Amino acid sequence: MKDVELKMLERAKALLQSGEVARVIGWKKGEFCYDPAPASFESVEEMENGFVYNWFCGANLSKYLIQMAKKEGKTAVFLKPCDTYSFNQLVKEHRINRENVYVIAVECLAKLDVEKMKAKGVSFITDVEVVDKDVKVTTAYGVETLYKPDVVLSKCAVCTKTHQVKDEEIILHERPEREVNRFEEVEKLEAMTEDERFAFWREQLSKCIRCNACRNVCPACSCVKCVFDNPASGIAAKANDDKFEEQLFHIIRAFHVSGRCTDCGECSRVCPQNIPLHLLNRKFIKDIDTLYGEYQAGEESEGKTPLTTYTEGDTEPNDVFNGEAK
Amino acid sequence: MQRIGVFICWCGSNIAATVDVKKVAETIKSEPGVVYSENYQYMCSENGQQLIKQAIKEHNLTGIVIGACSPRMHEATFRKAAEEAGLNPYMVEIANIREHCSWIHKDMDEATEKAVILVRTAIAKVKLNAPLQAGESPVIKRALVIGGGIAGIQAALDIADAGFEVDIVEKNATIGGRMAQLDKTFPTLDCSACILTPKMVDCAQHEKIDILSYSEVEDVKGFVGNFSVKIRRKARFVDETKCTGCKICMEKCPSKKGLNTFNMGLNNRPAIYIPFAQAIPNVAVIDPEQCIKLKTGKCGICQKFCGVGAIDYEQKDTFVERQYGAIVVATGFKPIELDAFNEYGYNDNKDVITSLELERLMNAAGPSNGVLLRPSDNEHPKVITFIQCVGSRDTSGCGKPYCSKICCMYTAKHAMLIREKYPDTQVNVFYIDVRTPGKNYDEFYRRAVEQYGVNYIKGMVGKVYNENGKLMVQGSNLIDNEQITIESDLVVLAAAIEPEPSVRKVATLLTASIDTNNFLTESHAKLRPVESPTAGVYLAGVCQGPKDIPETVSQASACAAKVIGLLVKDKLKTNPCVAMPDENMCNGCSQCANVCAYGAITYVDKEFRIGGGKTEIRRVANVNPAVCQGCGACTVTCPSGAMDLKGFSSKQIMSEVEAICKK
Amino acid sequence: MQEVTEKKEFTPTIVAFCCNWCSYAGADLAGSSRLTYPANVKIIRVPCSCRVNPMFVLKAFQQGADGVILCGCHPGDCHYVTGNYYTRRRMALLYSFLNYMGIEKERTRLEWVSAAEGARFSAVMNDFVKQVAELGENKRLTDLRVKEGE
Amino acid sequence: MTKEERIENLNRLSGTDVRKCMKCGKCSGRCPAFKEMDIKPHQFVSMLCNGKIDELLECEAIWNCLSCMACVERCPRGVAPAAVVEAVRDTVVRMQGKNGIKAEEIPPIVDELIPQQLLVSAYRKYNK
Repeated sequence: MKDVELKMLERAKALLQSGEVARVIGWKKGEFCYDPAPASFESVEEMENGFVYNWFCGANLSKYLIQMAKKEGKTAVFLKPCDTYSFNQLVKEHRINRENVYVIAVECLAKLDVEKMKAKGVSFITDVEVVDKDVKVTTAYGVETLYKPDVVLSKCAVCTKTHQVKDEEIILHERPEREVNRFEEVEKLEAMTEDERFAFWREQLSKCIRCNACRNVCPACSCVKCVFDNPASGIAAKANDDKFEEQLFHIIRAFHVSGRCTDCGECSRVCPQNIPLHLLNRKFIKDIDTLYGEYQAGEESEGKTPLTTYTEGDTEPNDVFNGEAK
Repeated sequence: MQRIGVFICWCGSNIAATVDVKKVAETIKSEPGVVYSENYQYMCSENGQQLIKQAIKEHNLTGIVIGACSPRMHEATFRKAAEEAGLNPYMVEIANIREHCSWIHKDMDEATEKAVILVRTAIAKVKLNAPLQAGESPVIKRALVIGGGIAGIQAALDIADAGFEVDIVEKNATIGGRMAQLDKTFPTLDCSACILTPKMVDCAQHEKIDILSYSEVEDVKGFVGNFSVKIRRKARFVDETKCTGCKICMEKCPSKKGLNTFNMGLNNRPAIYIPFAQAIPNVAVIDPEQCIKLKTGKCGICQKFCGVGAIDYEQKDTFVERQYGAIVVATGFKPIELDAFNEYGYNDNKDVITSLELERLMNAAGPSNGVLLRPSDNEHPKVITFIQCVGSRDTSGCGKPYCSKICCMYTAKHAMLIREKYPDTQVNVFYIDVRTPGKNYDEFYRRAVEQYGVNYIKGMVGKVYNENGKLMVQGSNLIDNEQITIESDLVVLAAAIEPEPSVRKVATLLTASIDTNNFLTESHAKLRPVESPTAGVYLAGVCQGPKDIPETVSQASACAAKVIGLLVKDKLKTNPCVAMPDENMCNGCSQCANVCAYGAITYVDKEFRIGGGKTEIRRVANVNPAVCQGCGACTVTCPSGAMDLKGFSSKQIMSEVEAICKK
Repeated sequence: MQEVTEKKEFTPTIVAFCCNWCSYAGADLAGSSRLTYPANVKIIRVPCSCRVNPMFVLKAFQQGADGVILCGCHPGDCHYVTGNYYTRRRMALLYSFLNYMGIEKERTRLEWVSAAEGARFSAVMNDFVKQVAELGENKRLTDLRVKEGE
Repeated sequence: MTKEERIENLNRLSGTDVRKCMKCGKCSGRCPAFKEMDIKPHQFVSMLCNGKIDELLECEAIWNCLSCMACVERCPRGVAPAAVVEAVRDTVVRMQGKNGIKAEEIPPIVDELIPQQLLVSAYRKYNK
């Protein structure tokens, strides 16, 4: 990982120095190795002082480009495979002007979830090294080894995504190909009874503190003004309005991003209450796949989404439950 | 402060028998915002309307609710009454307490309770109504007709006769279209040219008609009443204003091996040509693919011989931009390609021809001067076999799923004409069904059988093959349950017809919808059959669906009537209940334009203040109120809720929901 | 009114969204043909079924509706050419999703009713009311979150 | 098996929708075995459609059909008359009761690459 970071740093500095780009969007060192944050770097000095790319850089940088790419000059950005889908989707929706962005595709061999590591009893982490499936964690107390699949971010656990867009790439280690079923959890829920599903979601959504972190991080939730902040929508709701708004919020949010959600998994990553929000979006994705043919948002940067098109023989809503769906 | 007036109608006993109207009016009086509540026997009557008008004036009402019959019945009546009393007509809401209440419930308490809720719901909505003004847009008094076949010609003549300017854009060098290629027409057997060419001449001489031949529509902007169209005038290499149509160039041109497309490629024509004798305009055109001068730079013979100096090898495509109030699409059809039907041997045997080729072979101005000779050896064919439904009614993927409609009749015509002219010829027709709905059509077909002795065989051909120079047509005779092989000299295929392929581009430019077979979609299959869903665009002829000449002409005249009806207006009133985006919230994501069936939504870059004295440029949606039909599809697809529908706003509908659910 | 409902057996509140051109006219025809259906069905007129935002459906449930039914022109007959095709996709996904969250699937429905199908409109409403009445009161959506102190 | 079940079975075995037939007769128009067949290809389709299966099960034509599939190739409506012939043939063979091979056993041993004709001739050869 260090080698990748050095290569990235070197390229970013060169791009800034030559004036090809005015700024670079990347990750900035935090207080610890496990809390890097998205940041914009405008000079070589800033890069040298703060840039980092390590096993904890899970954040999707695409959404920041909506604002950054409007600025004077070109903006360079480091995008992991999953981030490129969000990027394409935003280009499709005219939120990012592709010409203003220089995309550097960077390798990703899955990112780690510090919460999961802490849950394994590891604390005071100072450094992390990954060799194959072993995560060697250096802590204040010594070195411990964790099994990588146990501690990767949920979104990485089922990721098979590849770079959809790039102007250049920095890939030093190939990611082994694999087959996973990202709908496994959704299928599990579908197999439950109505009552069990209700109990599941009631438990999960009861945890919501309406912090809006999911909305703020979501690249699809990038409205200039959110419908929940719009008094004319009839559903405007202040945070912590303790009535019905929470469910309404999550259902409507999931509907609004349906057909546009790239399944980047950021919502679940940032949720402070660990609500598996991605399972909401994934249900829509799964239904779209089965009813209207497989569709992956963000594979293309133009065209229509499944909800803005139709065929004359589409499944009837009442038949979705009868098992008559195609 | 809102001042709502409520008027409960008895509708004689229609409502009053099951709904306690007085109780409803009384209960509603205590609703917040309601300052007047009354009931009356017949609200829609002159007196009832007077009551409403008076109340509006006396009580200074800002909105009214009428509890009465369905809004589909009298909404317009009450809106008009409100307007006459000085209240904006869109400040009126109807609570349907007849069809949706008194007529379906028997219990008085139950019906009265429901009526109260329905009136409350209407009150909740009217409180959020905003006064709306029907917009106005000017009408440019000029029409465009795309396609110069019989449909386009008829539409143009009718519109021009009413006194409006019309332009015909025709992609070929002459107008006339497919009908000009036909020999005779069913069921009367008049000569096609004899009835068509006078109309072509009328077009050319009409002071209101401008024919833009050898031209194509390149771009369309605007909307009903106000289209702006860019037209490409393809280079003819001949000055249209100078050419006299003397044809000396055709005589002298050394490059004579071009396929004569007017004669379906059955003979040749020179590189400079006039498509046929009665072409309009009667002006030559040079085929740049064939012209030696244009290909190699050497030759120039036509220029030397042209007495008026009309030849211009340097000519380039030019563009004209014109404004129109209405557009008629009449792009016509072509027979399908037969490559997928190997079994009929069309590509392998010269003597297997299509019906349109037969038209040319029979035509006096055709390649054989009207003498029916078969293409391979110019001999008189003695046995001619027709095959119907070649590619029509075909769901296997090779052909078209629809019936081409005209083939049964023209085949009967061909069979009859051949038997009349050459009585020694045996004529067979393989058919699946014979379809002859139309005045004098079945009589015509029966005449072919009974009077002219045409041999109709119920069954389909499985294979046409060549054996010792004879065409063997093998097929089934289902009535006799046998398989037969007919030795034939000429085989004629009734190829399915399909819309002229250029219609796709035209449809895209006009945002007119098109079906899976590339036929343009009409606005309503029964009641608006000549209008495209795109306002101001009308459909004539086969571009909308298979049809014969009389039907095409009727549709073209119907189009003309619609166009005239539009062009006589100076201004168009637009439906004010249209979509309207809140630019401050619009993401410019294009989701709404993706679902708009009318192409009413475009995007503009606009500058917005973002605080701190700064501004930013954002792409935002823009709805053209003259084009929007107010369906609301865009409002749901908009994630930010920036798009809303006037008259049916999200807040209005939600307030209705609330009023209904309130317990 | 409160008393009345308590005395009688449970009567569900049903919100029906009907498109102006087909289903609303179908409801009118049911009325002029005197084909009864329960009074607890209340109709909201919308220009096209595609005007119905999932938010309206949720709002109805939130406000205490026990069932929501959406009616539009038959596919291919939409007054606005393609509107109901979008409705069909949106509602298929929404209904499936609500059920995924544990909301009884019998509470949501979509029916195509033409202006000529007055009898069908009435039959559909009777059937839907019966179906929702069997389920009882709609509690799940309001209960999807555990209230404070519970 | 009742008659209805048998009809349904034939429809299922043939895998073709006989109601799509528009009675054009193109199948019989190019059938090389037409003369030998006592029931013609187009009749197979219409008779199954009309439920006249007793005649079909007794006919000789099922042994004359060459399975050349010309009728399938030609049909403008995507109906497969040869598949109906084959379905009848299969049914007759199974009814003979002396199957060297059970119908249930076929799916796992059939290789997709084996031509249909070969299977049919194998049927005939090993079942008589």
